[in-house]
Amino acid sequence: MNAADTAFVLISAGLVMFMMPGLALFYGGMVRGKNVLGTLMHSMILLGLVSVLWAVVGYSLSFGEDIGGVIGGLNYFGLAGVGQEPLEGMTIPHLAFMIFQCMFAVITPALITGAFAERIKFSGFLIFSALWIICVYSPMCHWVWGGGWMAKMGALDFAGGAVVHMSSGAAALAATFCLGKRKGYGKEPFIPHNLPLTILGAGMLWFGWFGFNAGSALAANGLAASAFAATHMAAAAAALGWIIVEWMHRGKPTTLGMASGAVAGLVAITPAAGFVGVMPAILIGLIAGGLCYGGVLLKHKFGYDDSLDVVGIHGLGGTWGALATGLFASTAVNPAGADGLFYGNPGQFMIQLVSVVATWAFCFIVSYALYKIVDAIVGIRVSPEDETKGLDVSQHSEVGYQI
Amino acid sequence: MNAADTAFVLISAGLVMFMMPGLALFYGGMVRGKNVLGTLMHSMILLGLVSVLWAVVGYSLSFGEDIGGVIGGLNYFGLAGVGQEPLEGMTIPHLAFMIFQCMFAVITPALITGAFAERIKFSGFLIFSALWIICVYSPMCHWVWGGGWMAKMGALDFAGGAVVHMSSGAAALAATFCLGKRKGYGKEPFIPHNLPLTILGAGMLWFGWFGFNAGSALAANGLAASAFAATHMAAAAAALGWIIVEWMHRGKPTTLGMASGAVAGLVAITPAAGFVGVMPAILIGLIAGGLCYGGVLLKHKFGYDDSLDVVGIHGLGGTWGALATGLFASTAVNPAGADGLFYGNPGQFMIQLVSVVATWAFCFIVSYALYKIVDAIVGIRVSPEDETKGLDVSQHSEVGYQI
Amino acid sequence: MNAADTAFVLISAGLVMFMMPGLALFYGGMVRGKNVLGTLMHSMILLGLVSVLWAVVGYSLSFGEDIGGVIGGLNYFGLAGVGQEPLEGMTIPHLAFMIFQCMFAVITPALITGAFAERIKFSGFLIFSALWIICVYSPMCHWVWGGGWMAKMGALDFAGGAVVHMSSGAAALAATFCLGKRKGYGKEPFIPHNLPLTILGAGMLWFGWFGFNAGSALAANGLAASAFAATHMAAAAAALGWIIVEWMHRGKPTTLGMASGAVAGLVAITPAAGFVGVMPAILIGLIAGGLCYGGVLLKHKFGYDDSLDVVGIHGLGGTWGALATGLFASTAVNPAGADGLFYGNPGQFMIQLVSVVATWAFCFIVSYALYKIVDAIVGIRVSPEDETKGLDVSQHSEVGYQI
Amino acid sequence: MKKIEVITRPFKVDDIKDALTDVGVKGMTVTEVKGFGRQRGHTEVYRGAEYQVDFLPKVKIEVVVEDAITADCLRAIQDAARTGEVGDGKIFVSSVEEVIRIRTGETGDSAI
Amino acid sequence: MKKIEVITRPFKVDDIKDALTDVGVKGMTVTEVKGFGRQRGHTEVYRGAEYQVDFLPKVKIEVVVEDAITADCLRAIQDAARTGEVGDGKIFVSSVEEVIRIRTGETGDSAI
Amino acid sequence: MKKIEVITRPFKVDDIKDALTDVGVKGMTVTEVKGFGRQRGHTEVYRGAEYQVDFLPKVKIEVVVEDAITADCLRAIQDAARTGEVGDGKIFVSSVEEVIRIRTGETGDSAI
Ligand SMILES: Nc1ncnc2c1ncn2[C@@H]1O[C@H](COP(=O)(O)OP(=O)(O)O)[C@@H](O)[C@H]1O
Ligand SMILES: Nc1ncnc2c1ncn2[C@@H]1O[C@H](COP(=O)(O)OP(=O)(O)O)[C@@H](O)[C@H]1O
Ligand SMILES: Nc1ncnc2c1ncn2[C@@H]1O[C@H](COP(=O)(O)OP(=O)(O)O)[C@@H](O)[C@H]1O
Repeated sequence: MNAADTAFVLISAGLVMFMMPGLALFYGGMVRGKNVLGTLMHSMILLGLVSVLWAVVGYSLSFGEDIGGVIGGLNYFGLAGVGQEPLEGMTIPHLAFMIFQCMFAVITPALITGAFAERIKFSGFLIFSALWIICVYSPMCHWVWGGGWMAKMGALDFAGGAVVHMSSGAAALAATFCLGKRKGYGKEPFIPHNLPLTILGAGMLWFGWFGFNAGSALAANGLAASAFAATHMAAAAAALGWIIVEWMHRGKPTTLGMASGAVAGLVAITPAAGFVGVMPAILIGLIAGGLCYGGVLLKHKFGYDDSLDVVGIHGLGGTWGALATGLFASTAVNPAGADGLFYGNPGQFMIQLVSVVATWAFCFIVSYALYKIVDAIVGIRVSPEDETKGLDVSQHSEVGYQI
Repeated sequence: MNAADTAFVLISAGLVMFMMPGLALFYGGMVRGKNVLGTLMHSMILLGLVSVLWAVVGYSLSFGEDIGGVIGGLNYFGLAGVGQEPLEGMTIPHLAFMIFQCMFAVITPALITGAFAERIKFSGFLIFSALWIICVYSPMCHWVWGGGWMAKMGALDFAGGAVVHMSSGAAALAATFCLGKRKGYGKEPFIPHNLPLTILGAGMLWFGWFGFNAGSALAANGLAASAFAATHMAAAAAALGWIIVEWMHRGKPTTLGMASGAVAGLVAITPAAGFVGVMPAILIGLIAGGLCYGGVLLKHKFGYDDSLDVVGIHGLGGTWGALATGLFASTAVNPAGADGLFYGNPGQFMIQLVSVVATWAFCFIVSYALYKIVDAIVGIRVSPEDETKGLDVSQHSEVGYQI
Repeated sequence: MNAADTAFVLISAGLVMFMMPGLALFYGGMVRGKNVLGTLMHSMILLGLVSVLWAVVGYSLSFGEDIGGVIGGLNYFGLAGVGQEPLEGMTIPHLAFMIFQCMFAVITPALITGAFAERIKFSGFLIFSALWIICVYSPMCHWVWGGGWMAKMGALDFAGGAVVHMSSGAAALAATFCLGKRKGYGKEPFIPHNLPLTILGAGMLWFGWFGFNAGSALAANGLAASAFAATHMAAAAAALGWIIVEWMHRGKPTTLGMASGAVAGLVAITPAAGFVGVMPAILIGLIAGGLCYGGVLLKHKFGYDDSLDVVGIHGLGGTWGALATGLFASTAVNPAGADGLFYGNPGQFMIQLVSVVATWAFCFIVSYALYKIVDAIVGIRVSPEDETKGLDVSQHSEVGYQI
Repeated sequence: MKKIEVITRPFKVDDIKDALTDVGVKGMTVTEVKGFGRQRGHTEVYRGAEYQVDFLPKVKIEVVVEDAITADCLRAIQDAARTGEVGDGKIFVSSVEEVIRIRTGETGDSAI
Repeated sequence: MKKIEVITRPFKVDDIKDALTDVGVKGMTVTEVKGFGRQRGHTEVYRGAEYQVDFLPKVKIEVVVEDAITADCLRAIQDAARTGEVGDGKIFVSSVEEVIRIRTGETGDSAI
Repeated sequence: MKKIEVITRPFKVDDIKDALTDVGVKGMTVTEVKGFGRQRGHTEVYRGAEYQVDFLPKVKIEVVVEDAITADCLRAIQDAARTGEVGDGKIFVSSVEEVIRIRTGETGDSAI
């Protein structure tokens, strides 16, 4: 066991937890004022729900003994045997690894909430999220990090391009189909009600993402430093990339664009952070910024209502990041990784491609089914009257501001 | 000396410091808009006042050479002899321990401010807080962590159930007696003016609490990981516990309830974090959520005006946590601790009970006396006219928002 | 290489990054509502712009092979040779050092933005900031930390009194001359529109500053603990110092004063943190609070419009800190430092004085020239009509609040 | 029909609403306003710079009523709003030519 | 000249603006208000304490028009604002004695 | 008694207050409003979607005065509020039937 690695991973777990209020604000600032609390609640209550679920069964399904490459066994049910001693091959307490991973499980369904913001029923949302953790997240996590088939195939995903971002992006797309558009969509303006909250949220996400990506090295070593630097630079470049493109397209660079770009860059570098150098990271970020700007415009083109652009940013950004890993990965950065296309190994790119397609297909289909099931049980969408009143009053009997 | 432990404790100290703006927002969002700055100020200025007091005399009273099990000596007056070398038996610089403990001294009186929010006079508040650190906090801290009588008795308090939460809860109850109700209490609605601030504050508290509880291991080891996981899971379960109870009682789960529940869980796990396993922690949290929901309703029953529910959450939550430690503590988790009732040692539960009663009695009585003394010197409550204007204008010549 | 030091410096880098949204809010809350996004953007976009610039050329100019004591060479251009291995004499990966320093480069020009808030043109601001990093920051950084002439002279600057605070203060003063006063200055009231944001920002700055100052020890050792404690205590004392002085001067202590004082204390202790003991730190802070209160009043006396008091707080506070280092530095605290005047070495005070004068002169003159150049190219100030509309609408096509 | 405009202290809104409901009023409209008058304002200080603020937070209650109950309403409002301190505010009464209920198209007294 | 005051649902502002523009209106002024009426409010709950909220968010649109187009305006507003549900709000019409355009000093109909 | 309503630019409030005070006015009430008129609005863009915003921030100043000083007030307001640019706003004058000071129960001119 290594105390420095333990300190690093525990603080990193804290940082990832801090992304939850960050995400809550990032999303909360973008909705209309009458939905601000409902939107904050979506992220925050998952800290409660998913964490407990994770301790009881999620961790075991993800990291328990491999069953056919598809799912983990129940040997860690109720955290049985998860103690202060390190797992074999690790330098940190098993509990530290468990809690670090817990935060990833929490944030992933929270990302989806941007897609169905301003119209989902709270009870339906809770049931959907619980089912999704068990039926989508845990398998995905097992496939990639728990020794499942994607890991065996050699797919590279340092901190969750597939597990976290593509999976939530695909679930977001399914949500737009199952829930339909918000009342008044396309007629009334849907304008962010409090952008300073959103900017603050983006800043908190950026900060917390250091724990997410650098912490995924699971040790305080050179690789962690490299992943840290790559993460920061990709976010920086993507913030620039986004506002450059919108400056050309709409004539002005926006603050929301800067924040959105930074998040897009963080998403894109997530799978790559521990496999690529800093200069490729800047390139990945720069492209992510421009690409995701285009990504959010798709909804206008295709006419689905992805309220806060989860598909355009997490879906697209995660996909780009996974493919970019297949392009820019280098064993000079991480000998435990692989070389990408630009380092002479086209096979890796193909592996990444397979993992992208499989992730989208699996997560979209199962998420779609889960929405339908939940809709049948308790209903997934609020009544039109409740939607007009806003989620705050109708779902929670509260209002955000009395200023 | 151990560098990893030093890094861990220093970052933890930073995290605990970050709880202060967190608490400021948590409370600040719940008051009416005309008192927002006054409420933020209560928490923030204690970072100034108590820190300096701590360096001069508080640390020495708490951790100086034991005098009869009651108080520390003045051998560390002005931090004399507190240097970069570790204390005997520790692995971190003495200064790191001092500053980590400093943050605990700062936050404790800040917790009390929720009880007398919206009506205390700023000068009176400053004097009360200074006296309270010397007459209540320092002795309590010495008894439990400085080698005083509670420590000798064997009372378990990992990170401050008695020192921090019961002490502030008891002082809060005394405040409601000495200051009386807010003008218009029971007639006008007292509704939170900015709940997004409160949710953000709760998120910051949760994040910082990792430093509070895991940092209390004073080392980056398995125990820290265990305390970290217990802390997180208790908060998660308590957020659920609170909203489940209020869903049944009032028909809807609220965002403020989720945030209040999380804090209640964090309070309850504080004394237990380093002595109990993760599954008991979930149980402790779940119960804390429901219990403290009931706790805040007590004020309506008994008719005292505890503005932001310090008694119901910190007083009650801390008490439950201290007793729960006597139930669930296990030497399998921490060999330096003890076994609780459920692990075959009913004696520990009795010790905890004694510490609970002693803490409430001591803190309530001395706090009560201090309010009376301060009231006699400079007055403890603002004039009715100033209360109507709000603390921001009347105490600080400022207003919070010009939007 | 040392894993604990690596963990400590990486987390510290994260903390310094977190100062950027902190600064954004600190400033953003103080402007009028129509400029809130523009002001947030100033700080946040520098995370994008300066980081990329730093990776490409800034780091090399600062820390590349010394050229005549004046500037670094291009040997690290594009981060060539900056890898996971430590630099000679260091215990952390070279990339960790690079990214830690990157955050300092980002925050320094962001500090300046307080001076020209509410009236600068966004394009001009970007160009100015890019040029300033190359022409002012990189040389300054090289002189002090990259082995340049100030370092050789023996000037002490632990975490950036000259490099960060005086440099931005001097640039701020130049800005007030080149940009002129805001429209309506002296006639309309310029009142902070959202002080809770400012208080939160101050809290985030305080928290992040632990990374800034303690992290500058570049190791998790006794010196880091000492710098951490000194930082905290100076901020605490300065918060008190400011409100005591304003209480006497204007009859009431203000919340903005508490926050401003804390920042002033953090500024003043920055150059001294790793050279002075905790008690001198309290004194440095206390004086900084009072002094900077006076500093912000200077603008009324001399009639320049330093919107958010960069000169009064960073310029003056940094200067006081640099001189105080020459007074209170002690080799008992840091054997690698020097003794100050009060420890029998008046020469050190003279060295500090020289560094102060040189820093102000160099930074003021070059900054002045850069404003003029940028003004000639794209214009540095918005049109009066755009200024009336506000930066949010005129520069970014957005508005902050729809509440 | 008359329009009654009351400018008074914010915390009196509920009392006035109850008083008006008691005399048979079915609806009213409230606006947050800032008032300047005999009541003294306060001073604000930001980083040592003082600002005199003369405008205080007030509310404006607008209610349109049939002529018949106007006098009752005025009495009810005064009783509910009076504290006797400077700053209680004013009541303005003016005449309204037509009232329409949008939902039904009703006009005149029956639309109120 | 007449002053028309419309108190109605916030999301109807743009529709009403367009309808009025169509009948030749060149300007109007909108205020956020809180309305009490037949439409039911909602309950809020904070830490177990219930509050009944009777005031709902509404907007007030004020527009001063020449006598000649008053009837057109009233019709346009009703068509645009009506949903048929309780809470559609009211229109109040009163008489204005003088209008001045500040910029030019014009008065009467030409100032509108 | 007359009610004067001024709709104008927010930053002119203090000037108008001073001008009115000079002609003897003792009180007034100010509301933040949004105005639509000849003055052009602006465009907002959020994630590539453009919104045309036609409503601009304005203030409404309401002041009730004795008939005798109405003309003085109108002149004072115009002088203080005029910038000569589009968007200076309008003044509406209407008649008020009764004024009551809540605190004292005074009515008519002495209540103002
Ligand atoms: N002539 C007026 N026209 C419009 N509003 C007025 C006028 N006089 C007073 N008010 C409003 O009434 C409020 C209370 O008036 P004030 O003179 O302070 O107290 P009082 O009504 O008790 O004499 C003011 O804040 C202002 O909003
Ligand atoms: N007598 C009145 N005076 C002023 N405003 C009124 C009056 N009656 C109703 N209102 C306003 O009109 C709004 C709608 O009225 P309400 O009675 O709820 O519905 P409806 O107009 O459809 O019958 C109210 O919220 C209130 O703002
Ligand atoms: N007919 C009207 N009724 C009510 N308010 C009006 C009317 N016309 C203009 N306004 C108000 O006056 C403001 C200024 O009007 P505008 O036409 O832009 O400029 P100007 O008054 O200089 O011609 C508008 O924003 C609106 O608030």
